[in-house]
Amino acid sequence: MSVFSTIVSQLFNGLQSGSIYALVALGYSMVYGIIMLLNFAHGDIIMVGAYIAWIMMTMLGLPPVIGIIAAIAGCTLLGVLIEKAAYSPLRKSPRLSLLITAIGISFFLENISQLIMGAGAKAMPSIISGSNFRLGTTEISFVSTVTIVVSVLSMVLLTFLVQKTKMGKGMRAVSEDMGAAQLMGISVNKTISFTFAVGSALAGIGAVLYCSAYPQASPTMGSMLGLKAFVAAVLGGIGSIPGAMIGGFAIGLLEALVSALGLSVWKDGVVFAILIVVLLVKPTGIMGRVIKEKV
Amino acid sequence: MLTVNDINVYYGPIHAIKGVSFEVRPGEIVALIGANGAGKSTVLKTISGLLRPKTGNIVFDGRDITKLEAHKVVRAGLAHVPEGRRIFLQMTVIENLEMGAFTKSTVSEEDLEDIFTKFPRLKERRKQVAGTLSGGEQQMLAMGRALMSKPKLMMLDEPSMGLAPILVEQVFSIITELNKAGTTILLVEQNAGMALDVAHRAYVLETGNITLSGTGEELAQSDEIRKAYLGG
Amino acid sequence: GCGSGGTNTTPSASPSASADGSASPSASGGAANGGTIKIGILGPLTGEAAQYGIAVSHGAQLYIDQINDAGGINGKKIETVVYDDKGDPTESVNAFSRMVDEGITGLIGPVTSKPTLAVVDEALTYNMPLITASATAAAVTYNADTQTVNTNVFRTCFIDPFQGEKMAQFANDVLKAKTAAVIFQTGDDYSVGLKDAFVAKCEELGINVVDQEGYSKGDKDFKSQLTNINSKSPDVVFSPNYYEDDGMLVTQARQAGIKATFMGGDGWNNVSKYASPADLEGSVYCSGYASGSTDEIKAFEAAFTAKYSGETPDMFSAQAYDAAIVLLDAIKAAEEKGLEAGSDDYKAAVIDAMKNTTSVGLGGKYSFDEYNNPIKSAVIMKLADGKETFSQMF
Amino acid sequence: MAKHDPHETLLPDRDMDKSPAIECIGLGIDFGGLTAVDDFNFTLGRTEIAGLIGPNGAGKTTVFNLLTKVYQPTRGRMLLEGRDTKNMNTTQANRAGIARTFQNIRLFKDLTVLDNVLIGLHNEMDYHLASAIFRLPGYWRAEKIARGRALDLLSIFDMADMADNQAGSLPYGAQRRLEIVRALATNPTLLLLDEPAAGMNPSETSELMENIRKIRDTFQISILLIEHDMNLVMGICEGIAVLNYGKIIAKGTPEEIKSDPDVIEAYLGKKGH
Amino acid sequence: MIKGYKGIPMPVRYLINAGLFVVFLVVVSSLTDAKVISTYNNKIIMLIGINIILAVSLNLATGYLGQLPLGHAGFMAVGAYASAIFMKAVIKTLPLGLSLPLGLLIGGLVAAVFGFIIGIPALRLKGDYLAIITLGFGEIIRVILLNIDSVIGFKLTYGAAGLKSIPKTTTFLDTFICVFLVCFVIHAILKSRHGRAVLSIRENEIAAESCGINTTYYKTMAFVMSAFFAGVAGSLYAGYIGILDPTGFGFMKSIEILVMVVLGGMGSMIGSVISATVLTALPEFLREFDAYRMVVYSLLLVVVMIFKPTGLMGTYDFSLSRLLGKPWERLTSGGKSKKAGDR
Ligand SMILES: Nc1ncnc2c1ncn2[C@@H]1O[C@H](COP(=O)(O)OP(=O)(O)OP(=O)(O)O)[C@@H](O)[C@H]1O
Ligand SMILES: Nc1ncnc2c1ncn2[C@@H]1O[C@H](COP(=O)(O)OP(=O)(O)OP(=O)(O)O)[C@@H](O)[C@H]1O
Ligand SMILES: CC(C)C[C@H](N)C(=O)O
Ligand SMILES: [Mg+2]
Ligand SMILES: [Mg+2]
Repeated sequence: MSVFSTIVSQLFNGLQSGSIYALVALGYSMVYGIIMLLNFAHGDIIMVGAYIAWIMMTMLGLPPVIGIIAAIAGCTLLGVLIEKAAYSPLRKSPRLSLLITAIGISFFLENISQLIMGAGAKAMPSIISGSNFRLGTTEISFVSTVTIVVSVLSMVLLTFLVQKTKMGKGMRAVSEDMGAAQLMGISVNKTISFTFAVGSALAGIGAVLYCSAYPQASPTMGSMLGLKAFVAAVLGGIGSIPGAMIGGFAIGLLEALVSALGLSVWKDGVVFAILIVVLLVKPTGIMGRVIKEKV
Repeated sequence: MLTVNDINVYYGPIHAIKGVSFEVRPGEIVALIGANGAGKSTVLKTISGLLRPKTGNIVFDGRDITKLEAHKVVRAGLAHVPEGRRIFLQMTVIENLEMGAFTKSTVSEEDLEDIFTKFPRLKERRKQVAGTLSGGEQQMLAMGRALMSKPKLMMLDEPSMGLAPILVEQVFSIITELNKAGTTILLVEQNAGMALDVAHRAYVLETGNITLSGTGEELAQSDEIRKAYLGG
Repeated sequence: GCGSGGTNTTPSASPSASADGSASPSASGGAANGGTIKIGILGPLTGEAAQYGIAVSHGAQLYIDQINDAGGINGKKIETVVYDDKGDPTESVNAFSRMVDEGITGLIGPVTSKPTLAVVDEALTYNMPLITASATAAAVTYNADTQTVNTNVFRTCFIDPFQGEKMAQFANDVLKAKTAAVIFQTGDDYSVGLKDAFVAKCEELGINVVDQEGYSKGDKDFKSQLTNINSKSPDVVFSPNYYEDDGMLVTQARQAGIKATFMGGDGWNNVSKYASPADLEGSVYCSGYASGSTDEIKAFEAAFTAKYSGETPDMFSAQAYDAAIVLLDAIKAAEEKGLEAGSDDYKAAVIDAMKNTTSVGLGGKYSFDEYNNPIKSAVIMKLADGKETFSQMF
Repeated sequence: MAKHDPHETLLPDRDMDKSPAIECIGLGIDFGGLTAVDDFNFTLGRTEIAGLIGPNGAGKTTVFNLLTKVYQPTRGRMLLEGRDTKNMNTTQANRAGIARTFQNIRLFKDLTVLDNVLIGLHNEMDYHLASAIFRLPGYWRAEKIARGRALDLLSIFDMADMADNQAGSLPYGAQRRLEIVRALATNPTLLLLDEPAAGMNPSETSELMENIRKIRDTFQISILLIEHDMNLVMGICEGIAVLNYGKIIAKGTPEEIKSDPDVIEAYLGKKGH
Repeated sequence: MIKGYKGIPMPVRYLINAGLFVVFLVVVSSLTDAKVISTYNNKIIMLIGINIILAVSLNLATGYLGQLPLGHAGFMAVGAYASAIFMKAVIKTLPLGLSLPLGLLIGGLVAAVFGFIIGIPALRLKGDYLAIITLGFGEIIRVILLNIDSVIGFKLTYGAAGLKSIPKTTTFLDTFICVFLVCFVIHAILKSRHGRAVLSIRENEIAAESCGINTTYYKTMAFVMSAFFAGVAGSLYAGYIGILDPTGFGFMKSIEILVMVVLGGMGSMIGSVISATVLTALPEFLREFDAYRMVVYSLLLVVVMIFKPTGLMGTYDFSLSRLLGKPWERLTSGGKSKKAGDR
């Protein structure tokens, strides 16, 4: 294998995992943006999505398309449900209580999935299939390409949604001041539900892409993914959509780079070190806006 | 246009509003005055749906809005400029104004221009992030934003607070103008002198109860009021 | 429930027969006197290692139920106390202490090495017979700092160095490999232990280890590491990890273009469920247990599947089954001596019996070496047509 | 430097033998493109009460932020009792003698009224961490003195009986007064009050006026205040500076300011006050 | 007019506190000796003690300073390793009476040094960014411990395999002496000008600065102290469990401690104590439930937060003086107060 094609494949490796991180990071970012909650349960929603796809395809023997749709729909529903049941009663409570609730939900999802689905991993049938193609001398994986394309498309759509639609404006207003937003005629509940729906739908897409790349579903699969994606969101500037993208890709590429250099042992350490350096230089992340407090 | 019927409002165990009733007729300016902590802001918040009364009811424009959620109250044509302004600090001036027109399908340029002629200062600062505006600028923005929804009834909570004298005058003349152009106004003021000046009628709120009411002039003449609220 | 006096009438005694226990006339604090003998089963039933813990507890419970169904030992039923340790040393020690309170006379577990090391320390103070089915770290039975053997601790699994050396030898003797690469999970002592032993042995044998790649717990993406390995074109790739990761690794390796033979340790058992037959074809691993190879094993597998609604047992269940055999045989020996259950003598007798065990388990006849590790030869398993088949003893 | 003219001070004939409490020379600050304060020359003598007025957004609060070092000036210098404050931060500025209140009240809301004042007295106590941990006599002594002092300060505003209340639960007016007490506790030579009468009704305001005078007289400190209530400003300020668009457009006595056409045009409005 | 320190005078309060503490120690010790409290229960009680120190120390940074550090387990890890290495080295040479306190101190100090190194940059950030940066540091500590097994040539930390055969020196008695000392020190500081400075930063940093409080200094102080006590807890833990494993000090452990703090009520020491006790004991009570245990636990977390969002105790803090103040007054003034009433 030539050095060049090694580099190209490493780049693709990084982009593929990066785009999954980015998708998940977007969900984190959106939820954080609106209710200032580090939604620790977000990674676990992906896990549930993966199991839904598995049940559809393996237990019920349905075609992948159904699996995909069911996973996305299921995640969306779950996200909204969690918000309604666990987060909305805490609208006026201290933020840390909300955080602890999210942690509780995360534990709950992991353990209940284990009870229902068993502790071991379930092998996923292939969801997206297609033949690899060549770019010059390098073989490029079809799944990687699909993953990258789908992620980028989702992000473009999301950007449009937030910046151009009324719902998007409502989201910004609610995120700043719920009371004032209501006085503008914005339904806070609807807006927050909508945000969770979108964020969780992204998690659903993430689940599908993740399982195509790494075909297993297990109860704890979401926690590490969630943490990494969360780091990505912060690195990019939490609350910012392009930030989440940049953060996700940055972490994906960084991990690929570190592993490629044979330092994979230190991968997590390096990721966090970079995060720290970035935050120290730019305390709100790469794309984060500085919020000035007027005295 | 607005009838408040014997409402009781609680903050947890605190009984903040104890059976308040009053009404605002179409085309009026009604002032609600009272000392610190009398419950003026609470009344406004209850009307606009941010708080729920335990008992009593509120009728706006012939419709019972007691149980209506805040965002629906706005859609019914009632705007509330809250205490402490509550503008969107991280949005620019223009974005704040656009937010005011959220219930409208589009933001009309005319309306914007209209606001800018009322408050030229806002035009100068249109691209500035609202959080860095001075206190007075923020107050103008809050009023401007509420006007963007073209309300039938506008409730103002201490609009003159922190404003320069010249602006206080301006704000009150804007209030009168608005009223002349057909907007009904419910005004809460600490600056009782000015408020009674422009108001057709006024109510005095003391620790959760309405203790006095009458036309603006009547109250301005009243000894009690002079002593308690006009400083002399 | 069943009578207290050692009547062996109810064939279908419930698995963890706490109801039976309470029927015994003695106080609950008392050890296995009266009609029951209490045994602890400890391992992660929740959390990241839950699948191993559940496999172990199922395997052990299966044998104990079979014994109970056959009338128990010396007319006494075996009652199990099963606790979850989440794979966490603190939890494990707590749960163990509680089991001691509840009067166990022996422990099967813990499952993962770190909690086991912590529990072993405790067990020593009670001289509690302990047998683990899966904790592979060498230090579990032997304290290198004090150079003492933990006399009360046994296991039915291979120790880490053993398998690493075995596979290096196999690569040399059978596969005739000249170059090798390793991919392992950093921070996991099973994985690291096997890797270290493999690499050391390779050096001794003159196999050139061209690349060692690590990954972290929870990683699912190994492409970068595999791309690196691919660029060095080794003859064999040693992957001393557990089957879920191995499946993912092999799949991604083939995507990355690696054609080399994959080798692994006993963690590979069950790998065939997690990768395609084509990708796995030709891979080899060493194991203490060859699925479907003997009648006993077939019977075990059938019984397991019947009891646990269709689940197929893995290596851990099998080794736990064996651990239960070894422990119960030893208890039987102690019972036959007529010792008072739970007494220090009783425990000593159990330990003694284990030390000199001649039990026959699924993995063959057991005996323990000076370090209380099982002496049994490794089975080499080969992946062919998507099946894990017995290849040879090595 | 060259621009500075000592004769520009307010009420120059008072206390001129000593160095003034504060002296600003060509002070200015930009926010991005916006010049919030520019060429600010201003001197305040000891024990003067002066007012800073001007339209909304003129830069008054920004001046306070410059004086207290919340912002570092882009240009110019500031002398506090003759000492250049160049490298100070907010903390040091306070220790050097500047205390303030805030336009948007910034109390320690969840703490008691007494604790709020005790925090103001932080630097008046000097026992070490070790004395606190081991509860040495020094600790008890200092705490006792501080409590007494805090209660004394509170009684200036008749607030001693509220000492145990949570600061955030006080009525608005009381919160404003507490902020003043807290500022006083830091033992300043210069007290800056940002709209102390905001949200108070006329009778409360006149009471506040009395208190401000009383503070000056008791503590012999200088006071600079921002206020839009002309009754208060004209009632107690000995000198007034008017700011517009970041620049001083007029300085003088209340009488002079009241009749200054520029001030009427920009700030007071035709009605006058 | 102002209650403050009226009521029970200082030395008496101290005596009562110390007395209650000694009674507690004696009762538990003798119950243990009499086997009324089993070894198992004793172990749980010790673990409760360790967790109390962790929760109370984190509460210093979270509840009192108002920051949200997510790397508390990192400090615990550093302290645990430092003291474990020390104890392993000296256990044979130094008498326990000397090595044990030294070990605890070393654990605390090393953690404090890390707290300082991490605090200086981290405290420049605010709110969630501080949370994340401390999370990062915590993870880095874990990764380092995981990947180095020797330090400058000495085989010290044993990397992934974990540090084994640590002398199990921690006893019920020294755990609770530490609990008592930590609680007392934190309480004493909070009631001093230093503590009020810390609280003022939580309440409003800008206002604190303009009251002449050196916010950087006090932030760092609180943060370093919090790390120090976490290190002490780590040392106790090392001597309790006998084996250290880097993966046990990850992000989840930090979260576990945070849960204790928030559930107990931020800024309430008694809250931290109670919730550390409950959250340590609860999973033990739930042991019978096997795999359902964690489901129950997680649901309880959510339910408590929904119904008591400010935590079990809110910001309420237990005060002996408040509790006993009235009876004491009656006791001491006896007839006098009656006379006052007559008039
Ligand atoms: N969120 C709250 N929680 C508890 N009590 C509250 C809350 N908001 C207001 N109160 C109490 O309710 C009463 C009425 O308050 P409100 O803000 O309506 O008074 P106001 O007349 O608007 O006073 P101001 O002139 O200060 O604005 C006061 O006693 C106040 O302390
Ligand atoms: N941090 C900042 N960044 C950008 N602009 C700022 C900042 N702080 C203040 N400004 C701007 O500087 C100008 C002066 O503000 P300042 O708050 O000093 O006004 P003010 O005179 O106190 O007004 P008011 O009487 O309304 O309080 C305003 O236009 C404001 O928008
Ligand atoms: C069950 C297995 C994952 C345990 C592993 N052999 C260990 O020693 O940690
Ligand atoms: Mg109000
Ligand atoms: Mg201002």
